[in-house]
Parts: sequence; structure tokens; C-alpha cells
Amino acid sequence: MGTYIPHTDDEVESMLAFLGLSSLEELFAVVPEALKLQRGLELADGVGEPDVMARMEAFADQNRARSDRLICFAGGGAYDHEIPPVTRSLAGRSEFVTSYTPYQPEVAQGVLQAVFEYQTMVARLAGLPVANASLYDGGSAAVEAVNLGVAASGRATVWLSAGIHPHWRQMLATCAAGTGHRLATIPLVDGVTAWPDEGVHLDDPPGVLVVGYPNYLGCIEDLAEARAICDRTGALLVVGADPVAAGLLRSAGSWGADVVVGEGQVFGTGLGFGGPYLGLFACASAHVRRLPGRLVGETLDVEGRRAYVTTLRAREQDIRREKATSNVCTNQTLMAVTAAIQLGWLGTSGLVELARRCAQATRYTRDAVLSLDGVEAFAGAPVLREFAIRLPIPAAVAVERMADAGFLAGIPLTGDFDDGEHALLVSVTERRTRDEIDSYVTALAKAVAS
Amino acid sequence: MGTYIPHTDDEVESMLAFLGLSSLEELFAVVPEALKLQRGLELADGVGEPDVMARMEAFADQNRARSDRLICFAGGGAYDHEIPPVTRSLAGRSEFVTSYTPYQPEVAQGVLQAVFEYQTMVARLAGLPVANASLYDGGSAAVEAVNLGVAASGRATVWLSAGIHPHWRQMLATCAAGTGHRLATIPLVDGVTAWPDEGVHLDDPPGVLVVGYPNYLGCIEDLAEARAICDRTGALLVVGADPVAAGLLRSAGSWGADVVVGEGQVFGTGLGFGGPYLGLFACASAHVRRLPGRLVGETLDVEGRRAYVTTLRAREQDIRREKATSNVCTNQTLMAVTAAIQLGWLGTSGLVELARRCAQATRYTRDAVLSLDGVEAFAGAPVLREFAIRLPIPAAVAVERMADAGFLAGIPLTGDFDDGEHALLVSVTERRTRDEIDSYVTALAKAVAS
Amino acid sequence: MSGAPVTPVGAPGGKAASAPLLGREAEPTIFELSHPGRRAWSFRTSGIPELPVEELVPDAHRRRQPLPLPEVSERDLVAHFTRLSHRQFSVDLGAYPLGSCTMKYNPKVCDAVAGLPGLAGVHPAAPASLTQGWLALLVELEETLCEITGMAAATLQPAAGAAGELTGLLLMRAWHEARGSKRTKVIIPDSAHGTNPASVTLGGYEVVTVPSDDRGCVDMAALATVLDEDVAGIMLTNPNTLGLFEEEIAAIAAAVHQVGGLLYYDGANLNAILGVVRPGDMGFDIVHMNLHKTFATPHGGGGPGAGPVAVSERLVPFLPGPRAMRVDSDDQSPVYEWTVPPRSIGRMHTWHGNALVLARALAYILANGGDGLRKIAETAVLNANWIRRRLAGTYDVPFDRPCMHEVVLSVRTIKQAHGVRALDVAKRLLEEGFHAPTVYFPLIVEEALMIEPTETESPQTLEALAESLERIASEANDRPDGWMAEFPHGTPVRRVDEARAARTLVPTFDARD
Amino acid sequence: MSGAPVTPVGAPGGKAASAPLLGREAEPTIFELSHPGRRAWSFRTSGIPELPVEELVPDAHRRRQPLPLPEVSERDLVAHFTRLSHRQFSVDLGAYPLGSCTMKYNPKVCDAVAGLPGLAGVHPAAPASLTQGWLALLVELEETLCEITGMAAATLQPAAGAAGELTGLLLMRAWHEARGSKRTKVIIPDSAHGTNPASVTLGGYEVVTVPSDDRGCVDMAALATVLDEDVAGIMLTNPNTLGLFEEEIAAIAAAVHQVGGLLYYDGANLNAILGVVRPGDMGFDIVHMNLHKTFATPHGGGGPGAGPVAVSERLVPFLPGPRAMRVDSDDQSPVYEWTVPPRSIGRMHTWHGNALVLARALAYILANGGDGLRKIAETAVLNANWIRRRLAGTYDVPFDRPCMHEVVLSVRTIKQAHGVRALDVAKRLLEEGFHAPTVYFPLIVEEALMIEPTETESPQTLEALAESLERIASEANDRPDGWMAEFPHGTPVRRVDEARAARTLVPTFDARD
Ligand SMILES: Cc1ncc(COP(=O)(O)O)c(C=O)c1O
Ligand SMILES: Cc1ncc(COP(=O)(O)O)c(C=O)c1O
Repeated sequence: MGTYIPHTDDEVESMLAFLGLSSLEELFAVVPEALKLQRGLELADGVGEPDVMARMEAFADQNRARSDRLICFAGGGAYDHEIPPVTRSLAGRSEFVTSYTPYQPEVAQGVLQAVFEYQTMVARLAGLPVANASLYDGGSAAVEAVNLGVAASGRATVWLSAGIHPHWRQMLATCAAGTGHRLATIPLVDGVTAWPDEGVHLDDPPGVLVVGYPNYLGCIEDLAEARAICDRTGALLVVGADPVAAGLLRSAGSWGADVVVGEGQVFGTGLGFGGPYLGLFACASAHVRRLPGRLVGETLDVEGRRAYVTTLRAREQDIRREKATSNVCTNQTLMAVTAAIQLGWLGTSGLVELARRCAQATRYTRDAVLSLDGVEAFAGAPVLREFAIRLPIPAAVAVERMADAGFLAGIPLTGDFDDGEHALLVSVTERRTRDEIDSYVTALAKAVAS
Repeated sequence: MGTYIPHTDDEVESMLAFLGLSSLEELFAVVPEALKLQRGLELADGVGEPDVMARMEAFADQNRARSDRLICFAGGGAYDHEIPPVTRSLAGRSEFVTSYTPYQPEVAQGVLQAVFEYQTMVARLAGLPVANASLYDGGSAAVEAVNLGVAASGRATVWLSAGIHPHWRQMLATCAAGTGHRLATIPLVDGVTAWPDEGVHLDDPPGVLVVGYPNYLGCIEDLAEARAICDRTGALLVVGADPVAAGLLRSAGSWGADVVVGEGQVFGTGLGFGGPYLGLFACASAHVRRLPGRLVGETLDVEGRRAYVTTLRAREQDIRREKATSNVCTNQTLMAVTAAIQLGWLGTSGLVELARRCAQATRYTRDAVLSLDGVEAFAGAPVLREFAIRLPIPAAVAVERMADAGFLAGIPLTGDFDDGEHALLVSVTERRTRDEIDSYVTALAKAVAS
Repeated sequence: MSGAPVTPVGAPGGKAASAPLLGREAEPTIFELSHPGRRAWSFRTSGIPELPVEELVPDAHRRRQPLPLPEVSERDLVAHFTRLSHRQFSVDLGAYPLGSCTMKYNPKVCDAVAGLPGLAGVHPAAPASLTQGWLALLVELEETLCEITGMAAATLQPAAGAAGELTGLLLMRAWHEARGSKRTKVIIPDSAHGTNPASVTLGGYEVVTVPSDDRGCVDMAALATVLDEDVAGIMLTNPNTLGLFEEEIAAIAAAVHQVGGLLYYDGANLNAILGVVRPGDMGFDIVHMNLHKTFATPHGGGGPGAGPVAVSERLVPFLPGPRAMRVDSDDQSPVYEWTVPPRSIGRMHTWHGNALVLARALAYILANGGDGLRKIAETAVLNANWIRRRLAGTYDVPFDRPCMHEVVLSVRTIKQAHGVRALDVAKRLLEEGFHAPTVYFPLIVEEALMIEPTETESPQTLEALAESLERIASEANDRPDGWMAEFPHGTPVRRVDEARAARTLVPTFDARD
Repeated sequence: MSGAPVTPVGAPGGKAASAPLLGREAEPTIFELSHPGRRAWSFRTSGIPELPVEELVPDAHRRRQPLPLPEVSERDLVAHFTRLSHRQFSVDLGAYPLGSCTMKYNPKVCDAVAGLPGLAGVHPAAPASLTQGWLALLVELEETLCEITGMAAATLQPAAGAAGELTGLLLMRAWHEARGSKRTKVIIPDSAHGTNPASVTLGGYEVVTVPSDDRGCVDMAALATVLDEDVAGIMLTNPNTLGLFEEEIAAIAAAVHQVGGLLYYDGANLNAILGVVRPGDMGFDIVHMNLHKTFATPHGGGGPGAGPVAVSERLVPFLPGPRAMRVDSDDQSPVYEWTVPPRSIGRMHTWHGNALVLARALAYILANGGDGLRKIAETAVLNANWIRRRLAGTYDVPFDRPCMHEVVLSVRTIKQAHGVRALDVAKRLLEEGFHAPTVYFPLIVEEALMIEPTETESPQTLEALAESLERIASEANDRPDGWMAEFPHGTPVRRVDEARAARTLVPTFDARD
């Protein structure tokens, strides 16, 4: 029914007349008849907005795992953090939502300055001097980081910690088919990466090391060791860092990371079934000309007023074309602006408090869960905001049973780790109360017993 | 915990120092010790926003009659109409929400112009040349209309149709205690006002007649007759008109109303348990200097640009004080802006369509309901968007039973009309589907049978 | 200033040149953007058999011509009102030190509360059995407001302060009449807000004005002369509209009670004394509150508000009804019902008051808590006094002693020296990035600038505000005569011709020629 | 222009002087508004026993200094970002005729859809059994997009168009490799968007550029010379970036297929042909769509988008996984599962793609319906041709024949005569109340102005836009040299020094000196 098209029939008439045409069909005279669709699209006719809402609500209703129905204990790179009304209302301002990439800085200072502030906050989180204006998600940021690393080191061999998010590793492998990078996955022992000892592989030295901090199992990796290998081999160190944990942990940059990537969903973006999320990307100054995606810089206008503009554009696809550092064009600006707002809401004390509360709730839950019969730790190393446990029953079965008890119990490690079938990854955010955790533990006891 | 106060302790310190004070307590030195509260307020300490939301959600959860749980067939001046996302998002713009009365027109053109547009639409709905910037609700608009009418006619006797909303009549009676107006309630016969025949009461002729169009029972009153009485007696005709019905009905102004009032909730404002709503007020030019509340007028700025400003301020309390036409200051501007947006969304064809759909659904429901055993019409006259029925069981009981079946069945007329105990006022808006209505009828059959 | 184009003739279509971001053209009215046949509306598919209008509406009553409304696409509707929003100042954009208006920050969490389907989606005529949550909320708010004001019970019906005043005066009248006493007068100070005398008239009383003394408080001697058996009561706001605390309030209360009158408290300035001193403890019998001031519910460009009225024990039986009440004390599962007080004056709102505004206020109070409310008063008073002290040398301070939540300055001296008026200062301040203070109120202060910073403005903001006001004062001195009268320059429109608006009244688009 | 004050030094506190409504000061960064000890955050009361950080974090890893972030009150947070929003143009404010970007109106109903708790509150790792609604939604969208493009199946993972391109190229590679054929080159026209060649490189192919002929279409002769067994495929957008339909598309398809290559369709311009002609029917094997263009999902100032890729039957086994699929046909209660195609290239998104963007797109498609989609294409093309015809006399039209959804004009003649460039026209247009068209793209047109009105702009708006562009052209003629280069004047900032930005790179607040 197209109620979004303003034109009345009379107007269409007179516009056609102005063009010397007698029908809308004639507008497509240039399209060869043989190619044209000889029928209407086999889609239902348009309906009014209330009917559309009803349809979409019906879909929504079929999702049992919605956080207002199942209390969320799942993490694995997507977390159920507090999103205050103030962040929602500011990030929902239509000037931010309905604008395009800031091609005309004179009328885009709002987005440009917000992104400049975002870049500053991300750089501080990473402990590095430069951050870009966002990438699609954590995984795509990792892919771009490896591309940058290979280009910078000149070596296409990539050592990939098995502690990196399994989906990130799949994306890296998928894209390697095009770039020809050689990926070697380095296994975990006791939850942390067991890097090959000195000497090994030096026939084919790595150009890039990729490691998590903390890693997918929540374990805190020893970045000093990874850095040492890089120093030995001339490889770049890429760290996939959890930006919430950064509230309590030393920055990856302080450990000598060359590139830090991460998933920014934690800062004001909801679970949203996995997207749109926010790819965080920061790097050392040395690599700024290889930076993927957009970068906002500060400058002045002709009256000497402070102004912001996208800069170092020569790296980008629209100018450098096949020689561009990346093909990214549209990114996740709205999520970047949202993160700037949320980080402004958190502030210095709030980020620490957020990280502390997550760690505390995680510790409390882990202690209680590990006291249950048949439940044991899946990985030994110290964890921060997430932990993996081994269950006496298949993790997938546990998740189903826990759903009936009102919980999204966690993420089965099935397929992602050897003997992951019985392993469950559990995450506890600041939104979980003691009561919720206690009843989760009780329910889990039942679930694994029966 | 007062997280909305920015000041840090250090800042408070130095501000106190600047004032030569050593404690916040000293700020209140002027307050006699004997009067001061010697304890803290006996209220819980402040809590974080998530806890506040949890508390408020708990209240919300205890309301069974929420429209997402009980399908709404209740009206009586508060209707479950469509509110499109576009109206919500525009009316929610913080510039409209968080601004004060437009005392500085140079920076308040947004609200002023929106209200000017609102006044124009309300005047057209009423069929009169002037409308004000809003009053509290339909009932307060009726009170102001009677005050205007008495002042204009110079006679304090008011003939009040029993078809006026019972709550409006209560408000009129309450306020009459202060103004000394004499209210005479004119009964309904067959659902419409049975005005005293010529001659009667001419010892104490009315200064004002107040009648509904349609009235509380949904019946369409004969305004010509009311106008004739006014012409005979020199009284002013005040019509309480349903603005949605105005989509199909002749305007009250075209029948000769001097003042038209109404409840504007129907244009974009939700049920909200009765408020904030919107008092519509329009009158003939002759009475503009007696107009209660604010009025926005168009003018020019010093550069000759079109501009808007509140005008004829000399009527208002802040200038005229005890001689003001009304005491109203804060009104319902945000709801007026919302109505302007919603009426813009409806447009000429949409208002007609809205009214037609309501009338059609009402007719469909009424026919079905009246075919049930023991259910009969409560009033004879033709109705438009609402109707009253007499049930074999007390209406209040029917409402309880229907709630268990998933419906808010309507409004019992208990107390408001003689033998109203068994009478139920039912309203059917454009949001009701045939399926909903059919199951309503089935449920009602059960409810009245058992 | 830039040769900004003048009003375009007719509809310029969807240009954003009216958005200050781009230019300063006039925004066309939605009627000019309208084009026959456009539409934005859509409704649910109902499946109900269609009937021709002729069958639905009796012929004599059927509208023959459809009612003309704007016809625009959803896209143009959005563009128009979004552009209008860019032509509007708001608390969310910057400081709004309007005296007597308490324009504090409105927490967004309250928007979320007002949007809860379980509160926003409830029909007001649904029986108590189906709306227990709402009744519980109202009871908790009533109890909370009573604790804050030191009163016995309250009605939540009044939709704003003025409605609260009228409610209070009707309570006063009912109470006197119940005691068989006919009284005719209500006393108000000359500094009172305009709604006070206007409400007195509607309450059927005659206004007797008492002057303020040289300290800005009620002149006790003058009060004594007007106090007699005809006095139904007195209306005061304390702190008063000069931002000063009426120190003699106890004596005033005694004197008024002495002659059998009642004390009415105009709560517009309650923000100053939260948790510090309570109207009830000062001897007031009737108190209205402006939730849209003290309790941060947004003003919406002029409304909605909420003006609950709390009363002392002896007035409780007269309160409007219905009132939500907890009927059984068993705390496990309390039950709530509507009750009408035995000698109720009647009803002051079509339904239960501005319910969603009431819910916002309760949420705000819960967030701040008893401890936070006192902190609000302390900080509001601290901010006001800082401004007073800081600007004392720059502007006249007619009553230069510690103030409460607001301070009234005067441009009198500057005007005498340079012809610059309070209005000019206000307009000049706009372009400094601040909303203007309240001007020319209270009426007893010449060229008044009434500044109420509120507690949510930070010291940095106060500093910036003070610097701007200092800059303006020195401009008054340094710049040629009339320079200030040219301001503002950069706003969407410049000074508007108010006389013309009243002279050639154009109250609607249709009144244009 | 008004002597607007220059950048204030340090934090001016909460002034709104940066809001265009009031002035044109620079808005301080949030870091300058920050003050130690301020806070806005609050969390839920958890009741969990507190542990000192030392016990939670191993010593070697524990951060010693808290991470510095802005410290502001909620009030200042709101003011800052609200003021920033007033410094930003958007579709909601006015027409945005950016060529190649399809800046149509974004219906608000889609915001409501994206906000549904049952969609927005779902964890992406929850098993299919608990997320049937989401899987059903994704399947319905996939089927819908396949019907619109005439393809067999689609992946919804790519987060934007460029990601879709890379996905398509990896599919191309996988398909060739599966058939044991090593190919090295991918052909793209010289008018192609920059992401095309960039993606080709990431796909491990070498770019071969074919020129456009004098009609603005692929030069068939040139194409023939580069077509050989090394060609993996060709990337085209049709209509192309000149807004012209590649009439020889059938011949191109035949020729490319002839040498065993595949055809990739860059769907950025799909808006022009909805319901009229389908890429699949033109012979394309791989199609990406930009839901944030054709299907109205908002651009968010630069993202997020969604770039699903649809393929023909033979490529289905190679699609990324997991893919949502209906596993039993019983329509009463269909069941959905995640499946990985047998020869899947792998994964292109951390989860399932930009899910909420996908939901918005489906809602938009349902609202418009099959009938509405064709109307969109017709109206978009009508608007573009009206602009072309209207401005033909005023600006150069390098390829003056019927266009599709957009038209590329050139300022070449005007530049030669008066030195006014496309950039100047763009900047001047801003102050007329319109966003500028895309300039200097496609690269093969000198001084290009690429105008895409989209179907949601009304004839009145087109008229106003045309008048503005005509006014500008005559100004170029009438006004002194350099006059136009001064624009814009009234915007929050005027022309910015891009060279300086690159020279003295300041990518963060901390990089300032
Ligand atoms: C001192 C005083 N009293 C009464 C009022 C009236 O309150 P309202 O505007 O809510 O009717 C106001 C509001 O401006 C006020 O400042
Ligand atoms: C023709 C064309 N192709 C590809 C793209 C890339 O799409 P995206 O920005 O979503 O990556 C664009 C977007 O600007 C485009 O216009």
C-alpha cells in the first residue's frame, strides 16, 4: 500500500506529463522486455502499521529465550548489561539515527564529535593512541587486525590462540581463503594458551599473534609471554580484549599489544540476537596509515572554530580502491555513539564498579556451582567475568532443562572444544541479584541430578 | 542517594567557603530552630534506577486491566485508540517534553508554532474561530466554559444535561460551591435531553446550557432544540463534543454552539489511568477576551519573519490577578502538541476513516450484543461510537466475569443513572477486530447466562 | 546579521532551511505543507463488514464536507515537527534558571516509568479490583507527600498548582461552612503569584492584599490590621517569591488561627525546604505541591503538571473523592479501594488526576529517597546563594540576605545609568547559551531578574552563568545605547512584535488574511 | 556573518551556546565537561557479598590506576549529547539527496519493531529451540529477498554492503575451486563504487577495469578484450552508478558465463528496479543488497547496515553458515533449525548478522508489500527523471537520457565559466536547507553532482530543491568570483580545514597539545 510515498495520482500524472510520458511503465522503457518481471512480486500486499506490529510481535512471542522471560546467564561475547533509560533516549535521537556517513562536516558535527569522543575512550580502554570509528563486530575487527598485522609484518603466518572466540576463529579462517593467510591454532592448557616454546616454528615465524584477554573461557592470559614471542619473531601482537574487564585489568596496550580489538556491545547495545554490535579497533601510532575504516580527526574551520572531520581518507576504499587498507564503508557508527554515551554515563568510577560487580557475581556463582555434585571446573586458570564448568550431563540438555526453570543457563561448548559436549560457559553480569543466582544454582542442581 | 545532583563534596566545601559558611546546615539559619524537622524524613533512602524500575514494574504488574492483558471495550471519555510510533517518537522529542511555558518566544517557536497549529485544528473541529492552548481535561474545560458563559450572559443559572459525563457534572457542582452558580440537571428521556418546554423556568432563565454531542450514553442530541432555547433565553450554548465523532457529525459550531469543549485524549494520548489528558476549548470570537488559559497568536519579528507568541495576556492571572478570566497557568501543552501531531497523521481522510471505523465496529457489536438473551438497549436514540445496554445481572458483576475471560467489558452506570446498576456502557474503537468482538460477545453471553 | 530570507510565500516543500542548523527561515505551518490526497494514517485490519456512512449517521447530523485537516506524508510530518523541535529551547539543551519554575533536570528513568504498559495502558474507569497496582501506587505517593509536608492526608486529583489552589480554597470554604461560619476574605501578600488571587476569586472569596516589609516578608503590622472574623484564611508560599524565608511564619500562623482562619501553603517553592522544615510543622492547614517543579516531572512546554493538595487532620473529611485507600492492614497482601470522604467537596479532575505524572514523581522520590530529598534542598539553596553572592556587586539585590532556592536581582541601577532593562538582559542572555531568568516578577521588585538555578546545575554551569551576567552588565556600560536592545540576533526569530499579535489577532491559520 | 565567538578555552560548563538555536560556539568535548567525582551511573542492588578487588584480580594483572573516563552528571550527559544532536543534519530534518545512498524516510514503526523485548532481548547463543521466532523471521526475510532478487537462497550474515561483496567473492572463489578451476581476475567497470575493487583484493583476485562507453554503460568491445579463462567473474551494479540501466546486461551475462565466469550484482541500486526486473532474471549469480538503503533501515550516521547476499541454485551449497531453515513443511507448526550448507565458505559475522536491522527490513517490506515495492521503484525513478529533466538546461547532464533512481549532473560548464566547483554548489546548497548530493562520484564524471531524491520526497520538495539548484546556478553567474566559495555561513561550523586534520593528526582528545 506504500503509505510512505507522498505522491498522489494527480501529481504522478503531471510529473509524467512533464517528462512527456503517459505511464509509469514507460519509465522503464530502457529495460529490455525479455528481462522484465512479467508478473507482480509473489509477496503479500502491503498492510497497515498496526498489522505489521502484530506480525512482528507474533515472532517475538515465539522466542522463549527473551531476557524478560529467561534470566540470562549466557555471555560468550554478548552480555546482558544494564542499559539505562538515559542512554536509550540519547542514542535514539533521530539526528543520530537517520543521518548518513558525515560527508558534509559543516552539518555533521554532531556525529563527528561524538565519534571523536568515542575514539578517545576506546583508545584509553585499549591503552593505545589511536582508535577507529568502529567496525562491524568483534569478529570483523579481529579479521581487520590480522590483515593489518600481516601487512605490517610482511609475514602471512598467524598464530591464533584457541582461547579466541570460536566464531572469530571461523571468520578468520573464512577470510583467509581470500587473503591466503596461514592460520595456526595454538591450543589451550588449563584454560590459557600454551604457546610453542622458543625455537619451534622459527622456520615459518609468525607475522601475527592473536590472543584473548580474558579469553573465551574467561581465563586471564599471560600477555607478557605472548609479547616476548612477538619481540623474538617480529610478529605483531593482536589482543582481543573484553572492554568491561578493562575496568579492573591492566590495559592490553600496557602489555605491549600492537592492535587491540573487542566487542563493544557491552556499552549500551542490547543483546539483539547478535546484532547490530560494535567492533572496537585500536592500534599503535606506527600503524595509523594501515588503519581500517573511518577515522575522525580534530581541526579548525575557516573562522578558527574547533571542528571535526573524517581524516586520512587516502586509506579508504572510495579513494584508494583496490589498494585500500580495507573494504569497509558503512560501519556501526550509531553503536559507537551509543558506546560514547554509555561510557560517559559510567565514567571512571562506574566502569570500575561495573567490572567489580561482574567479577564478584561471577565469583559468587562459580563457588556455588562448583560445590554441586558432579559439577567441576572446565579450566583451571583464574577467571574474571565468565567461567566454564563440566557437567555430568550434556550441556545442551542442561540448557533445555534450565529453560523450563526460567533460566538461560549458559553456552554449551559443544564442538568448540574437545569434549565440550558436557561443558557450559556461564557469565554473570551486574544485573544478576543474589536471589536470581541462588535460584539458578538450585535449578542447576536439579537439572544435573535428574 | 541523589545521583542527579552533580556537586562533589569538595565543590560544596568551596561554595560554602565562598559564602563564608562552614556547613550546609547554616544555609537554613533563617529557619527558626523550633520549626525545623529534627529528624530525617521517614522515607526509604534513595536507590538506583534499576531498583526504581523494578518497584514501578511491580505496581504495573498488579494492574489486571492493562490493555495488553484485557481487551478494552470501555470508553466513557477515555478511549483505546491507535497511537502510531510516529506520534510517540515526535511527541517524545525532549525539546517538547522538557521546555517550560514559552515565556521567551525567540527560543520557543517550536512549541508556539505547534500550539498555533493545534489551535487551528481544534477550532476547525469545533466549527468555531478561536481555540485556546489547552486546559487540564474535558471536565475542567466544561467548568471554564460555564464560568465564561455565566460571565457573558450575566446569569448564574446553568442548565446541565444529564447526558453530560457524570464526572464533569460532579466537577461543575464542586466548583459551583465557589462561584455560586446554580446548576439544574435536565434529565434524559430515551437517551437524549428532555429540555423543559417553552415557558418553564422563565422566572429564572438559564445563562448557560450544557449538552453533549454525542452524550455520555453515545446518543446524538438535538442541538437545534438547545440552540432555540438559548435564542429564547439569551443563554450561551456550551457543547461537550466528542472530537472523533466530529469526523462524521456536523460541527457543534454549525449548530450554533457558543463554546465547544471536549476531551482531547483521543488524539495521541494513551489511556494512562485518566491523565494527563487534554481539555479542548473553542469559542466564538465575541468571547475571545473571556477565553480562559493561554492563546498563541501569529505575528512578526523585527526582521519581518513570521513568528508566534502568547497573546491577549491581559486576560491571564499573572497580569490580571483576581480579575483574571481563569486561574489556569500550567496547562497540558505537551498533549496539545501531541494532538497536533496525531491530527496531522490522521489528516482529512484519516479522521473520517477513524470515525467511520469506530461507528461501524460499534454498530456491529451493538447488534450482536442486543441479540443475546436478557440483554437490551438502555437508551433508545441513535448512537455513534458508544452505547449502553441493560443486563440481567449487575453490571459490576459482568465486568468481573468478563475480566476473567480477558476483556474490560465496559463501564457500569451504577450510581450515575437511575437503575444504572444493571447498565453497562460499551465503546468499540477502530482497534477492535471482528475476532475480538465476536469472542467478546460469546464471553458476554456466558457471563450474563451463568 | 546575515540577510536571512524572509518568510517564503506559500509552501516551500520539505526544506530544512528553518532548522537553526542551516538557516533562519520561518518554518511553514503544517497547513502550508499540506497537499490534497496525501496521507500518513493506517489502521488495523478489522474484518468488520463495511457500512456506508449514510447508514451510520442520521441524515440531519451527518457532516457533508469532510473536516479539513493537514494532509501530509509521514515523512513530511516527521520533518516538520523535528524542525520545530530544533526551534525550541529545553532543559535538555541547557540551563533554564527561570525563577519560580524549578526547571531542574528531568531524569529519563521517569520517561521509562510513564511508558510502562502496565501503567500507561490502564483505563481509568476499570474497577479497583482490576487496578490494584495503580491504587497502591497512589496510596504510596500520598503517604510520601504527607511525610514530606507534615500533613495528614492528600488528594492527588488537581492537575496543576492553580487547580490545587482552587481545591484548597474550596476545602477552606467547606470547612468554614461546616462550622456555620460565613467568611468572605482571603489574605495574600503583594508578592504572591498571580494564580493565588485568581484562585481566591474562583473560591468565592475577596482578595485582601498585605504588603511586604522592607525585608521582603509579610508586614506583620499590616497583617494585624486586616485580620478579623471575616478572614477565611491566608495564602503564603514559604520561602516566598522573593526566595526569602518568612521567619515570622509561626507568629503569622498563630495570628491567623487566632481569628479562626486557615493557612494555605503554596508549594511552588517546596524545593527549598525538602527535609528541612515542613509546612505542617509551620502551622499550615492546606498545602499544594507542584510535582512538575519539586519532583522533576517535565513541564512539556507548559504542561502537564500535577498539584496534589495535602491537609491537616481536621480537613481530611472534606477532601475530594474518590480517594485510593488501603482497606486492610494485613501487609502480606494489602487491598486497595476507592473511597469518598464523608464530607467531600466533590471532584476536581475528570478521573484520578494526572496519573502518569504522579507515577513519574513517585519514581523520582524513590530514586532520591529521604536522604536525597534533603540533599536537593541543600544544594538548591547553595546554588542560589552562590549566585546571589557572586552577582551582588554587579546587579542590585533588593533584599540582600541569605536566600533560599532562588534569588531576585534587579536591573534598576543599570537601567537608570544606561537604559538597559531586565528584558534586554534576558534577551541578551539567550545568546549566551542560557534561558532567561523570570523577569518582572515578583511585581514588587522593579526590573526584577528572578534566578532559580536548581540543584541539578553544576558549579561549572553556575560559573558560566555568572560570567555571562557579568559580561552583560559590563556591556551595558561599554556599549552604545540601544546595543543591547538589538538582541537576540542568532535565534530562529528575533524580538517579536507582541503588540501586533494582540492588535491584529491571528489565533489560527484560518484567521490569516 | 555574526561575529560568532571563537572556541572557548577549557570547559564553559553547561552553556547551550553551541546549539545552533542560540549561537555557533564550539561544543566542548565531554572530557572538558568532566569533573572529578561526578557520576551518573547506578546499578541494581544485588545483595551479593562484596569482595575487595585484590581478591578478584590476580595481582600481576590488576589495573593500578582507574581508567580515566568522562565524569559528568546525568544532566550534563544529556545536555552535551542533545546539543551535539542539534549540530547534526538528518533525514528527519530534511531532504538528503545523496546519490548512491538512497536516503529515504525511515518509518518509525521499524524503531518500534527493533525495540520489541521479544526481539531485542534475545541472546544470540540461545539454542534454536528457544529462539524459534527469530529463526522464523530470518527465514521469511530470506525467502522474501530471494523473491525480490530472483535468486534461490541467501545469507543474512553480512553486516553491510562491503561485507556482502567480500562474501560474494569468497563464494565465487569457492565455486571455482570446487570445480578445480584456478582463476585470478575479477572485472569491474570504471564507474564502480570503491568497495568493489577493495573487496576484490580481499577476495584474493586481481582487479581488471573496463571503461564505460559514451552512453555511460559497460564498453562491450573493451569487455570482450579482457574476457578470458582467468576471469572469475564480473561485478556490476545495474542501474549503474551513473543511474543508467545497463541495457546490454543480457549480452554481458552471456559473454561472462561463456568464459565460465560468474556475475556479481552490487545491490546498492536495487531501489530502482523493485518488482520491475530482477538480478536473477538478468543472469546474475550472486547479489548483495543494502537493506540500509533499499529497505529503509536508518543509517545511524554511518551504520549499522545489513548486506545479505542471495545466490543462484548452484551456489547455495557454498553459503555461509549457520543458516536458519524450516525443517518440516507442516505449516501448522513449522520448526526451524540452524544448518550449515555442505560446502559452506564459513562464517561472515560473529553471530547471525545485524539481526535487528534485518527485523526492521522485514517490517518495512511487510508494510509496503509486493505492490508497494514496485510503487517505490516507479516513484523513485519518476522523481529522479523529473529532476534530470528540470535541471537539464541549468547543469550539464553528461549522459542525457532517461535515468533510473538517480541522476548524475556536472558543474563542468559552470566551473569553466565562473570557477565554481561541484563542492561549492554542495556547500551552498546546505544553506538552502538541503543536504548536498554526492559529489565527485562516480569518478568518471568531472565535477559530478549525483542526485538521488528517493521516492519519499514529495513533488513540492523536488520543486524546492530544483529552485535552489537553479538559484545557485544563477548566483554562479551573477555573483563576484569566490562568493560561492564562502558558503556555508550559518552552519554550526563553516568550511573545515581537512588538510590540517591530516597533517597534524588529532585522532583523540589525548592527542591534543
Ligand atoms: C509561586 C507559584 N504559585 C503557583 C503557581 C501555579 O502553578 P501551576 O502553573 O502548576 O498552576 C506557580 C507556577 O508558576 C508558582 O510559581
Ligand atoms: C554502489 C555501492 N556499492 C557498494 C556500497 C557499499 O555498501 P556499504 O556502505 O553498506 O558497505 C555502496 C554504499 O555506499 C554503494 O553505493
